[in-house]
Order: sequence, then C-alpha cells, then structure tokens
Amino acid sequence: MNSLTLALAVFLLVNLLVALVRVARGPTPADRLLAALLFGTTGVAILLLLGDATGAPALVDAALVFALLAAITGAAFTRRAWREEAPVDDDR
Amino acid sequence: MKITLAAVRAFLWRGTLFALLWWALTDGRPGSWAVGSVAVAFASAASLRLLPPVPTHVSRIGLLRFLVFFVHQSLRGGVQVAWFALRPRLALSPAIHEVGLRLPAGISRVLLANTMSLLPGTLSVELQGDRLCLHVLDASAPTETEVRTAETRLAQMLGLTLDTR
Amino acid sequence: MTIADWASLVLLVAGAAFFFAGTVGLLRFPDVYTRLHALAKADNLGLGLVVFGLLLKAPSAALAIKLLLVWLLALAASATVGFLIARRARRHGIEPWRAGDAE
Amino acid sequence: MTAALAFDLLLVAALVWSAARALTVADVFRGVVLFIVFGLLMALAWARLGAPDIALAEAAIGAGLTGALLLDAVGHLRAKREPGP
Repeated sequence: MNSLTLALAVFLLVNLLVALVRVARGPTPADRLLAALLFGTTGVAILLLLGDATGAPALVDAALVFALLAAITGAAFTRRAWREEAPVDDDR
Repeated sequence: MKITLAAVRAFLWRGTLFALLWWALTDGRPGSWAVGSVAVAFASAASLRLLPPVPTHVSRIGLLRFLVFFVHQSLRGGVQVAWFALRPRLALSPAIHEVGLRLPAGISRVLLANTMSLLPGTLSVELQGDRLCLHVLDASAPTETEVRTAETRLAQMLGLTLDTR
Repeated sequence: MTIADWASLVLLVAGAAFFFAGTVGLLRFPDVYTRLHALAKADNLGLGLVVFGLLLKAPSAALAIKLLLVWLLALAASATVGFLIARRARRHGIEPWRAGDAE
Repeated sequence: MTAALAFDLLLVAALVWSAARALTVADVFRGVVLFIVFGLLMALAWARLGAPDIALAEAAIGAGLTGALLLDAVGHLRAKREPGP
C-alpha cells in the first residue's frame, strides 16, 4: 500500500516537471507564474502522499505552507511585478 | 470599534473556529494552550478588524446545500476540462461573457467570483461594481443560468436577498 | 484490504488521473485563460480526491481537519490567484484565443 | 524501493536544472520564477530527506517570502527603467 502511494507521488512529480515546460516556455509572464499555482496544488498533493507513504504526518504542515504561499506569490506577482506591460518575450 | 452584541457574537464564533484550528494544528497537545489561547484571542481580534461582522445569518441548511452543489459542480468542472484536454481534437470555443450581479456589494460578490472560477467552464476575469466578466471555455454554454444558480445558492447560504430588477 | 482501503485507493488513483489531465491541458491549451481553466479545475479536483482518499486513512481527527484545511486553502489560493492573473492579463490587453486562430 | 529511487533521481535532476537555469537566464523575471521553483523543489527534497521542519522553513522563507520580495524588486526595477503611467 505504501509503495503504491509512493508510486503515485512519482507519477505526480513527473506531471509537475512536465508542466514546468510550460513555465519555461512562456510566452507571457503570466504563463511562467502558473508555476505558483502548480506548486500550490500538485506540490501539495505530492507532499501529502509522501507524508502518508513515509508515515510523517508533519509533512501535512509543510503542505499547508505550500498552499498558503502559492497565494502570496501569485498576489505579489500581479500586484507588484507585472505592473507595466512587459514585452511578450519569445525565447529560443 | 464599538462593542455591539453582533461584535461579541462574531468574536465568540470566530474564537471557537480559531480554537478548533489551533487544536488541529497542534494535534491537541495540552501544553500548547498557554500560547494558543493568546494566539486565538489575537487572531479573533485581528479578524474582526479586517472583516467587521456583517449582519448576515449563515443558514446551516443553506451551507450544506451549497457544499453539495459545490462538490457536484467541481466534479463536473474537472471532468469537463479533462475531456477538453484529452480528446484528440482541440475543440475549444472560448469567449468572454459579462453578467450583471444581483448579490449585494461586498464580500459575497468576491465569494461568487471565486466560486465561478471553480465551476465548470467559467473563469472570473474582472469584477467591477455589479458586473462580472467571465472567460468561458464553450461560448454556447448557458453561462448566465449557471451564474444565477450559483448566486441563488450563495444567497441562500448567507441569508441574503437578491436584488431582482 | 478493507473496503475503506479500496475506496481510498480508488480516490487516490482518480486524483492522479485528474492531475494528468490538468498537465495535458496546461501543455495543449492555446492561451493563458484556457490554461488557467485547466489548473483551477482539473488540479483542484485532483487534490480534492487525493485529500479525501487520505482522509479515509487518517489516524486522528486533528489530521483529518488539517487535510481538509489544506484542500480549502489550495482552493481559495488557486481561485484567487487564477482570478488575479486573468484580470491582469486582460488589463494588459492579452486577447483571449478564439476558435479558428492559429495557435 | 524503485519508486523511491525514481522519485529521488527525478527530483535531483529537476533541482540541478532549475538552479542552473536560474543562474544563467538573461531575463531577471524568469530568474526569479526559476528561483521560486528551485525553492519549492528543495522543500520537496527536504521532505524526502526526513526533515519536514526544514521543508516547512524552506517553503516559507526560501521560496515564499524571498520569492515575493524578489518579485516586488523586479517590479520596482521595471518601473524605474521605463517610467510608466
């Protein structure tokens, strides 16, 4: 059972890393900041599964912090960093 | 801030919620309450300052109905997005819709905007006064009806009356 | 395995499937708005299913409350951040993709 | 435990990738986003290493607060360079 939750955690980690491709590619700054949302949900799920698989309920606390800080990062980005129109940068 | 009956009631209610939260966060360790009682008191006071008690009455049946509605709709929303993402041909027809709101100004409209983002096919993009702009995945979907339903459920939960003009 | 174990297993796997759909959507959808749809709905439903799957195995009430709190926080965070990003994108004049546009 | 090994290898690869990209990327904003990504992956790594308390601190301070401050700084830099409306 534990190995199964761990396998699911691996599956979610692969998902997370593949989705980071979108973050790396952009094209707009908002696309990059989707990383904050991504870690807010996928990262939380991974932490919860890890906590269950390794029997460390303290990881649930770390998951709480993840979810909270996703909101803070997103708000800081929209309120502060993206005030003027940054040129839509295509890269590579 | 004037001490009114409503404020005292809100303080006690929120204090109870924060105490429950503290209990969960500390796994109910009895030694933590020395710090915990102070923290709960401060949290309740801060919450009253940031979000003064509004003269609404949260109905329990309304809350339950809203939760059932919400869980059902988020299931639908997830399935719909998954279907859009996984079908071989990308068949999106997005559009922006604007809907007038009947909820009274304030926190309930924000709550509605956030709820809509989690319901099937809609994403809130702008909330200005009583106008809510939604980005929809399927332009032909009955967006307005969905907003109305969510609005009614929210109003029932918060004991608000809709402004039907 | 008891029935609760089986149910938990089914919920966890279903949750992972929705995460997968969310990732596919994130890569395939044509613009910021539609990608936000994918994240806000598929991933939150995935997390919800994972949370309920783990709830069935939660050893204590305190842990169960914490798990629910995690889900609520994540829901609130992604609804809020999704709204903020979409609003900013619109104010910056990023036009929503329409059917028929080239990707 | 192959699942655990796979998890760790993937995590290490992603950590190294995000760290290298954060340092080499030309655009400041993208550097900051990669820094946040690195911090969150690092938190996952601490979780795997059996240190949930450090994972918590890394997520809160390393990725969250520092990330928000850096984003704010990027905003200020942009505002200074091109005086906006």
